[in-house]
Amino acid sequence: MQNTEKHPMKKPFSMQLDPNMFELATEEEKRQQEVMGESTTFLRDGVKKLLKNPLAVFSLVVIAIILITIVVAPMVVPYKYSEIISVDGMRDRGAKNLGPFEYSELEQEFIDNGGEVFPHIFGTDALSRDYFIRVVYGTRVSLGVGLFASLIVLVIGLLYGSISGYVGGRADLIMMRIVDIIYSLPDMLIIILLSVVLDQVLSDVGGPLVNRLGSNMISIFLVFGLLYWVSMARLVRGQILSIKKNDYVLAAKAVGAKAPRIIRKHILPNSISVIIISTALQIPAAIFTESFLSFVGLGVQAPMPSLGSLANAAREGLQSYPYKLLFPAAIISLIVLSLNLLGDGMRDAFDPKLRK
Amino acid sequence: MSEYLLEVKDLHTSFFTDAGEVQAVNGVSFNLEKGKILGIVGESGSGKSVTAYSIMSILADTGRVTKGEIFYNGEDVLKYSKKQIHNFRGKNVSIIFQDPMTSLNPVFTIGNQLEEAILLHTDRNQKEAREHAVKMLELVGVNEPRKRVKQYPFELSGGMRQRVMIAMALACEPDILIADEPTTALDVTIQAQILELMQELQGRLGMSIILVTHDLGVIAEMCDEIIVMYGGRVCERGTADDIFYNPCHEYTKGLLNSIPNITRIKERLKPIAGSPINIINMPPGCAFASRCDSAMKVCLTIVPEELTLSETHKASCWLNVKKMAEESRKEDDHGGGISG
Amino acid sequence: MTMAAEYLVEVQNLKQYFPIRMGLFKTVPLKAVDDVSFKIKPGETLGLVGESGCGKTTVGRSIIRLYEPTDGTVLFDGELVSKENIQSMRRNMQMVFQDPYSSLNPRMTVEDIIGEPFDVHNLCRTKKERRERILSLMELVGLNAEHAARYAHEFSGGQRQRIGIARALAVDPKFIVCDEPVSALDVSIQAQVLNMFEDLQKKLGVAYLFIAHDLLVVHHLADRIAVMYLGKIVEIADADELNDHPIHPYTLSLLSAVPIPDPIISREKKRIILEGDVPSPLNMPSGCSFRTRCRYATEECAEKVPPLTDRGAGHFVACWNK
Amino acid sequence: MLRYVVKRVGLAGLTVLIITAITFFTMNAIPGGPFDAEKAPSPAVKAVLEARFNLDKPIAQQYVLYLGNILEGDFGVSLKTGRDIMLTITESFSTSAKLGGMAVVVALFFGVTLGSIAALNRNKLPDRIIIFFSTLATAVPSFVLATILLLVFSIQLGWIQVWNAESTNYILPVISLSLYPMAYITRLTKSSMLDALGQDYVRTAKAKGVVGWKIIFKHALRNALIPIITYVGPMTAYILTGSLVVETVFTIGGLGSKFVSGITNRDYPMIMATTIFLATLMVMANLISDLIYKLVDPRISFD
Amino acid sequence: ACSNNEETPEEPTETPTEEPGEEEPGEEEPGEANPLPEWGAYDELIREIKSSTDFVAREALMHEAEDMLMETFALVPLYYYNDIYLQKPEVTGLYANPFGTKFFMYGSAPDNVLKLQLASEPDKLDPALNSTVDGATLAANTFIGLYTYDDKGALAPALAESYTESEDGLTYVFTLKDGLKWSDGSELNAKDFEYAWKRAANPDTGADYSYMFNAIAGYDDNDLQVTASEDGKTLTVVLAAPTAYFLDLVAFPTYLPLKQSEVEAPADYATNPGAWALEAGFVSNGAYTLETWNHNESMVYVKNPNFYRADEVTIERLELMLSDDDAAIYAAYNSGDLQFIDTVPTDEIASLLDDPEFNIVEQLGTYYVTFNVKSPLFEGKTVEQANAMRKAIALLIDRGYIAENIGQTGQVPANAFIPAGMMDGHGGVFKENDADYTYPDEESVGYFDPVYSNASVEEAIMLLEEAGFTMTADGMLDASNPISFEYVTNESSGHIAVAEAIQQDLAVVGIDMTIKTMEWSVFLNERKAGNFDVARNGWIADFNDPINMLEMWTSDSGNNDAQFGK
Ligand SMILES: Nc1ncnc2c1ncn2[C@@H]1O[C@H](COP(=O)(O)OP(=O)(O)OP(=O)(O)O)[C@@H](O)[C@H]1O
Ligand SMILES: Nc1ncnc2c1ncn2[C@@H]1O[C@H](COP(=O)(O)OP(=O)(O)OP(=O)(O)O)[C@@H](O)[C@H]1O
Ligand SMILES: [Mg+2]
Ligand SMILES: [Mg+2]
Repeated sequence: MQNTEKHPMKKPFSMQLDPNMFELATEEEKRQQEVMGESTTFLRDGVKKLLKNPLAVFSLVVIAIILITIVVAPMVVPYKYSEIISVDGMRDRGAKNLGPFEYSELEQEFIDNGGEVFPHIFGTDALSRDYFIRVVYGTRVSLGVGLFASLIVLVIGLLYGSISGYVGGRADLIMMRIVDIIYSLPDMLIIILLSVVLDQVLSDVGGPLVNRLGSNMISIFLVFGLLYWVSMARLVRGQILSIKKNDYVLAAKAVGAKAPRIIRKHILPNSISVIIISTALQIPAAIFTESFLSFVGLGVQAPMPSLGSLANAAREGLQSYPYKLLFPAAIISLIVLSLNLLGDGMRDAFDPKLRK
Repeated sequence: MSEYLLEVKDLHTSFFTDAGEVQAVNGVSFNLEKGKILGIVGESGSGKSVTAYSIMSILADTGRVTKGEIFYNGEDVLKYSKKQIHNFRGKNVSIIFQDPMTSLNPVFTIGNQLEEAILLHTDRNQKEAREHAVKMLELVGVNEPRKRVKQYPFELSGGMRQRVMIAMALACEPDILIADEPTTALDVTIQAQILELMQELQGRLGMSIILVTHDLGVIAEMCDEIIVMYGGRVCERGTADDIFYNPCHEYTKGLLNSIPNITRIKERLKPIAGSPINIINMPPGCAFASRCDSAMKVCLTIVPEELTLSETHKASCWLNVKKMAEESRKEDDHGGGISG
Repeated sequence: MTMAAEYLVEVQNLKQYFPIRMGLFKTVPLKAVDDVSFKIKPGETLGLVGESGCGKTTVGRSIIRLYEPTDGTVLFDGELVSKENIQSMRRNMQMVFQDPYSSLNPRMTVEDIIGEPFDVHNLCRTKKERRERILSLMELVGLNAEHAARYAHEFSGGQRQRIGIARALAVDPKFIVCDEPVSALDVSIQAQVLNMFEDLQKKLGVAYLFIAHDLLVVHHLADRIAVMYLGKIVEIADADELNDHPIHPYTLSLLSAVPIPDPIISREKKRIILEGDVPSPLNMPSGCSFRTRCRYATEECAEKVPPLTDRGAGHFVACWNK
Repeated sequence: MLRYVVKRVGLAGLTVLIITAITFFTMNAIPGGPFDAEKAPSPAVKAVLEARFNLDKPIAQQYVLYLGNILEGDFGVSLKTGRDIMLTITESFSTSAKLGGMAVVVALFFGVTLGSIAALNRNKLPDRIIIFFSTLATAVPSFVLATILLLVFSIQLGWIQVWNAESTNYILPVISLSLYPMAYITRLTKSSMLDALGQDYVRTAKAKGVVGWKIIFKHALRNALIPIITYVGPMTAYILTGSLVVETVFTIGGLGSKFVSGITNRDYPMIMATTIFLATLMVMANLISDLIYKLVDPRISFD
Repeated sequence: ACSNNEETPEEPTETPTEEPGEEEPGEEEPGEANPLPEWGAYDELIREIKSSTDFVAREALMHEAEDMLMETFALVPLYYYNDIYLQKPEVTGLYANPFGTKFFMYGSAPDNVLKLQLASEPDKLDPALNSTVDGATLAANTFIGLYTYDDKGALAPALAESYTESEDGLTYVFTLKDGLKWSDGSELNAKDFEYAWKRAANPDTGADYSYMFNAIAGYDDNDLQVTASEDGKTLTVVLAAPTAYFLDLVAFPTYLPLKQSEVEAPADYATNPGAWALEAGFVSNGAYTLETWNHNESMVYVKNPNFYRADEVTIERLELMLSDDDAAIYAAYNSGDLQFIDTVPTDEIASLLDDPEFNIVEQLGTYYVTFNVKSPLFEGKTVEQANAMRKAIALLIDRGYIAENIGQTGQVPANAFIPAGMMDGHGGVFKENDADYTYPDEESVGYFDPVYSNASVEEAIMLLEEAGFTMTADGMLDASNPISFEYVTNESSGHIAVAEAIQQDLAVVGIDMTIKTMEWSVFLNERKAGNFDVARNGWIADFNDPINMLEMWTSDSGNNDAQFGK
């Protein structure tokens, strides 16, 4: 209202406009104003968001490097993880506990005579085995343990959680009580008890696969799965309960969709990102559990290395060869760190709860 | 000394988000007289709340006033120090939010939350503050206020909580009360209670109210002056009668035609076409142009200036300019005829 | 050989109690809907208004069997709706939801959302047929067919509600429960959707149970209006009759409380302000449930539940005193 | 409230009973017995020992006998050392609890502080640094961490004695015990703090004119604490019951190693007692954290 | 009798290869042609040795027994044990005996305080109940018996002033020194020995080592022929058979004296015989008494003024770190918090070999590998073929590599089960070629040449062919007759390393060996029950006589892991 006082009506300014401008705009012209943004999907949107998070990108890069290394290294490095180094077909007794890129006397001699010896990038261990390849295999094993264990957790947790969440009522109540009980079990006891029991059972029933992997490793998978599925089950149940509350589930029911379709089409797609992320975050937990078991002495089957067992073994030579602890420990930390940061980033980017 | 309690001049507020700058408020100006109720209506996302929050400086972290001035009693609020701002909030201006369910802290008692403001802005001690809190609750019509101060928000009904919010806002007798959709979350019968209460209190305490709402009915009942916002800009302003009986902006007209009216209840509604604009891709011209049936080419390219239509009534629409131009041409012709 | 029944939907003594768990073994019934009866003719719109939590949504959901009713029957086209035939009934009864945001699955494209009924009932023999029918539905509700492959979150509220309506229409229902379909929308958009409901009714002859808390909206759309309070219908009448001659004290105050977007009228209007809040449905007052807020309440009200009685011309009221 | 507690305690009793049954039967299912040794004792001696500890009876009967003894307050003696189990547990628990108590306090204090700082500086440098390092801290296996601490502070720097007969230095154990939960609490605090800061009531407080820090400490933090309590309850129980790793590396006579040695020795009464003890503690921690929950969040009601 | 699974009697089917009635040897499933060596002769031989009165003949018999054992090659000796410890230069005068027991009291340390580590928490401090090496050390420093070891590791009289041995070598009469006291100042006499021995031998006490008394007459009837004279001055012992090593036994911890009133003081004495020595402050008679005991953390011993040689005890205080984490122990040693440690992390050994602080002492014991003679591995072979097969495997192992790279402390590669250095019972060393006996491999004094060479590999290949395996031209097992088996060991890096080395050695001829690690208790159980093909094994002698290592292989022995005669 103050305008009125200060500037008396500016009639002339409108006059200066082209009269054509006062023609009605066409629908076409109007529509140009109202462009709908580029079609985006949750996935594309999330990925974009993820790539903006420097910590997540760092993690992706680290994980990629580690993955490439463990795939490529065994093809490039001529040593086997269980092989005691021999030079020219002769077992090399002096090749133990070499430092990174060191050669043993025999090897040096061989090189001096024109032979070629692949360098020991991380040195060798007390049994004269190439430490780099052992760390690479250890990483494979640890990641494998992590992956499989998480899958087991996923499968059990998903089944249990979805039944409990979807059926609801008394069944849910009882199933959740069972979960509570398992939650209150002292997990260290269970880990040890189970790994011993399972080891026993598995070696009794075990076939060739069990033998190859070592029943210890399989029992690690199982222990982990049997122990940690509870939190996955809780998560899945929570997800289902919250998604069930959404009207689109009711709408699907109203349209006549039955439970399997509702689960497949509505509940799963909407909880999957959260579930996948949590599953991914189980990997570090599994790697940790494996390394703890190695500490207690229940780790993977020798001579197969795992990062945990390598790190634990390295404690034996802590003061003489600290780098032997460093390599596996750093890789565990890098993997776990990256997976955690990546998981956090993915959660931020994909969790529908956090976006609007 | 200004004649207005509050003057907002050319306010621009933006949010800086991942998706880019969101210009939520785009040059809003208005004045608030003492003892009046100013209504702000507009579509969801038109920047009503952001305007209100800008005045209180309670924007989210990503938000910033990029341009403009806000004068309270002639002082520019935007130039206040932190301490002055803390004093200004709650003491001179208070606000009630839309959702009484979430606006109260769930873990503190009603009394505690009421006292907090009182202790902050007055020199009452704890005991006096408690007394005052009880008095305020009584004022807003909460029964058994002495019992209520010991209760937690979740133990109260929605209407009751909104009363508590009002009591809290009024506890330090502010000059201005901003009510951001105070009744949207409430049932009609409860809404009536609250509106009645606000009217009564306003009359009794003589404060000014900025009432933000999208409910034209509420506006019609409560407000002396009305601003209609669209796409972060004011598109029309005037008294209730101006707006309801002589709307001069196509959006306002459309809005009025969209609601079922008690008088022409079974008539077919005349909705506004299209959907609300996306503030991230603001078009160059009038924000409403793409939905406007009478949009002209100019509307798509140039933002219309505000045109004064009467002492109380202004609108920003090219149609008015066109009409005025046609009228003045006629007048010129006519006048020419007379003089000639 | 079914004769077209006079009423499309007949709700008789519908009760919906929710067991509320108190501790591990004890449950208390929450009487969300308590003995509700009404009828809807083919092509008719019955409006249902009432305060939040009074059971409107529950009535709607019980009718189309999203909840298994505690008691009472629903007849559709003269046929009893039961667990067994509900699957086929769902081709005749549909629902539109209040919240256009949570009622569309964010991980499905518009095409899949609208096509879901086709998939569930195997209505389309070929992919092409399915697509064509989806596109025509989209056109029917005024959606741009180019956007069929987009996800729901890319649309505005009004457009989303259209998607929801298209989904409900996919099975060619004769009856749609509209549960506050416009409450979440902006006024300007609300009108588009309301008009659409009207047009569809004209074109397809569907009947609506139109639930809303905005009396103006209900009034605009409905032929008859039922007013609910705490799980019970307290008044039911022709829309205009109810507007002009409300009888129940609750209806009276409800009507007076509606803000009228007309300064002159609203300045003259006298509001009847109700005291207090709606009681908790877990702790209902004896007798007439409205008596705690009613200025005409007598002792009789505390003792007996007032029955819904005919006051002539299809105007039913449940009140001892009026 | 009292009824609730009584009910929960009853439920807890049942839980513990089930857990004892699970433990009892699994531990008996594992091969190996308490009297196996590299050099086997004579059969006569073994028979005497097994008879002494009822191990010659059917398993179900053993279980019943065991429960009966517990009801009389007799947890038995360790099969390995002959020491009274109750005594062993209380002694080592007091050590674990002392160490664990310090670790919990440290973890909570630093975790909440750092988490709040990160939340208040969201996406700025302090936030990224805190989050990076707290994630890193959760990425080092505890035995590696403990070993490295020992290597650096005791051997390289020589600041802290590795071992002393008279007094145990708790600095390094507390650090290695508290780092993981601290980092976890930091991250948890950050996210719940962010959540709380975004709530409407914080805006209300701001609008009232409440000063910045008071908003954080009064309004946001208290609400942000709620998810932290859920974590801290069981975490405290875990920490108080000792950590094998820390006890092993720093030579501390806590409960954690008792537990593991009990299992490896097949010291059945020891396994049972520690299980009961740990399960009880866990259940109690949950109960207490639920009660604290109620203190912090009045919305929680007990029926 | 074999003792496995006795505590889980209702689950005999758990271990599938087992027959319930294993008490009677020879009850085999018919048809299963397992090449089992006839073992009755061995049992008979051991019985003969144990009742033999002629020590020279006895030695011959023992050689015969070892020959029988080694002929089967079910025991593959790898190396002889030795014992290592680290000791700071400022600490001197500590010594050990060949069984790993350490004696601290006559040494010297700064301030007369010795800070040391032996092991983690000891199980039992009651010497009669102890069965561990570190427990024996604790017992030897807190108690003193009739005999003990001197700083050269040789037997020396302690509380015994003198002894007489009867003509037939069956009766020993010990005379005690005068003025002996318990740490509480009370008198100590022969009755305390009589009490302690009878108690330890009584199965009701439940002492693991009660069989150490089986040399004494009356052991089997629980009526030990030990009597103290009325005045407590002398102790008369009647043996079941002449026992050359009886004085060794007398120095063994189980033979230490105990004070009856103290032992029987606790209320639950009957059910918990060790109850009296569960906490610090119990009465003993050795150089030290236990002052404080922080479980799993530390123990502090102080000098016992009533010790019979108290004046000579120089170290007044022992502070023990109770830990078994090698890394932490080594750290404590390096940072000066400990002056003596009994374990050294294996990977650090290499850097310590030339260090004067690093001590290696001989120990009587053998690290070996046991074949389960009943393993399906030998199905369809004759006894000779099975023996050849096992011998081939024995020859394929590079013992030098294991000793040098894994043992690292100069362990001697073993080529016989009885360790070098064990006495022969009549003043000589058992493992040597002498007039009466020469070892099959005369040159290397043992059953084969322990030095790994191409020759040994070739011999192994020959043996494999003898055992009916076809070999390819390049000395690999033909694919038609693979050998694959599982090697079980407990979870310990050293044992696993040995396994890994053997795995690599056997791979040379294409034998596929997988390693299976087991938790300790499981491992013991499975090994005793015979649920394995090949298992790691080891035995440290309890006393210096070959019989200790021979009698464990009789068919009714609980330690007969190879399952001879079962
Ligand atoms: N914190 C924020 N970050 C980014 N954009 C925001 C933020 N707050 C508001 N906006 C945007 O600013 C615009 C105006 O919002 P505002 O809340 O003022 O609308 P409104 O008119 O109050 O609508 P309503 O009626 O829905 O409350 C909207 O487009 C909104 O998306
Ligand atoms: N699934 C359910 N379980 C338990 N109680 C329920 C359930 N659904 C609804 N209720 C309760 O039943 C009563 C009626 O709810 P309903 O949703 O039908 O009300 P409404 O009239 O639709 O309210 P609004 O206007 O808020 O949508 C409420 O008290 C509600 O809390
Ligand atoms: Mg708003
Ligand atoms: Mg509803």
